[in-house]
Amino acid sequence: MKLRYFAWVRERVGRGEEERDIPPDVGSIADLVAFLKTQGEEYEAAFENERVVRAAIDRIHVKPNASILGAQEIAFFPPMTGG
Amino acid sequence: MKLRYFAWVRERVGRGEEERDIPPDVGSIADLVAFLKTQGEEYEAAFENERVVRAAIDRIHVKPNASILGAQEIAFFPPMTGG
Amino acid sequence: MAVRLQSEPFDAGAEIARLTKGRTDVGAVVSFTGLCRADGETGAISAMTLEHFPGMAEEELGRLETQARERWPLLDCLIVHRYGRLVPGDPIVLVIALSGHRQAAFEAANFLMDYLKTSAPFWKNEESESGSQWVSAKVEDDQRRNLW
Amino acid sequence: MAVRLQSEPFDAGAEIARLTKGRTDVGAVVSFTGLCRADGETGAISAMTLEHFPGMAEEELGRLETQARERWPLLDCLIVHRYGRLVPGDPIVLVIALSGHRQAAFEAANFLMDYLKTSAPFWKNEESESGSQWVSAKVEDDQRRNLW
Repeated sequence: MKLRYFAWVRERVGRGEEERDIPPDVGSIADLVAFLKTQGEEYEAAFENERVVRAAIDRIHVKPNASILGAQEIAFFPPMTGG
Repeated sequence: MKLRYFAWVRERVGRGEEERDIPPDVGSIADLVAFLKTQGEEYEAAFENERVVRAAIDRIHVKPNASILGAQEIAFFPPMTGG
Repeated sequence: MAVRLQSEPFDAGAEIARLTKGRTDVGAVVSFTGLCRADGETGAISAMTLEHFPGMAEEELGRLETQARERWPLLDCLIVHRYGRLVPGDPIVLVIALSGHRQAAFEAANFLMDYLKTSAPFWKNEESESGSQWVSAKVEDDQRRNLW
Repeated sequence: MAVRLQSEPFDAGAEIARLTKGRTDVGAVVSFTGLCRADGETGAISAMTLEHFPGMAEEELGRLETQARERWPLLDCLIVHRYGRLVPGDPIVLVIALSGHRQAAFEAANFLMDYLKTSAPFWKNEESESGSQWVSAKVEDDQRRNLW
């Protein structure tokens, strides 16, 4: 699975993207966040306040309960501040 | 008193402006309209539907009951259609 | 006061550039440009002539600008209105509002257009194949104005 | 679809002129320009860097444009958003909406800005004397978006 990170989520994780094997029991965005938080303190820091971090599956905004089945790329980022 | 007319009010009256002596008992815009309607059929035509015609005293919009005491210039025109 | 009446066309982009040049306090610029449409108020038109009340037009637009500046924290504001004969595609009116944050600029520009439509002394006479005709005021314009 | 992402500045006036050129069906053009303010969200700033999610940013802005065209009778529409490092006074974002009558253009431009603020994947990092800091999303922006 390709994972991407932006803004301060990227800074805390320490990279902009990575390829990572995801265990088969990880079914939703929330599951994926919980799994990543077991992968090192950089992920713990990035997802410290889980509810703040937004996610997109294949470049479409999704909620934490969205299924990641069939996803090519999942992105995590803070609330948007453009415009 | 200087009177000015714009748009179709001007076309019906047949002139853009005129100087006219106003009898002393003409106190309001409504009185002035009533007086002008006695001054010829061009005025009758212009003020045929009195409520449609708007007025300004010294370049400020006023209502029909506004006093014309001390006015330098009174203008009559249709509802505005600029912008 | 930044109100201009002119028969010449205006350049919306040049006005926006001039108003923002050298400033670092402006966060939002909203511009409205009104154009002459071939599908006019009285039907298909070939031209229109804007009559105005010189003196009162400037003063009334100035009063509207003052009201807008009292209601919203505007950093600057411009109203340009043309008069004379125009053809379809020609710009008629330009309103620009500058503010720190976007909502004030949007609302002030919208307010100025709604008020201008019903209180600035301009009258449109449209030309078509069947002659020329004065445009009637629209009830919706009065209604929109009364929403503010 | 008329959505552009670029690091270069844009010229609001040139875009308005290009979009209206040769047309006689456009009655109203509303443009919104968002600029970098010296008084930033995190205090006095010397510069800011806009990070974006390439690919998703274009797609998300395209989805917003589609929504706007479905809700209002727009004759044309343009969204330009910059990324990279900007200094106070620099333009950040441009939205232009064209319609027959003014209210559709005002509302569509306002809608696009409100939605863009909360759903387009851009993030501002502001630089000041004390270092650099990510801008926090504003609760008011979510509230404004939910009004539509």
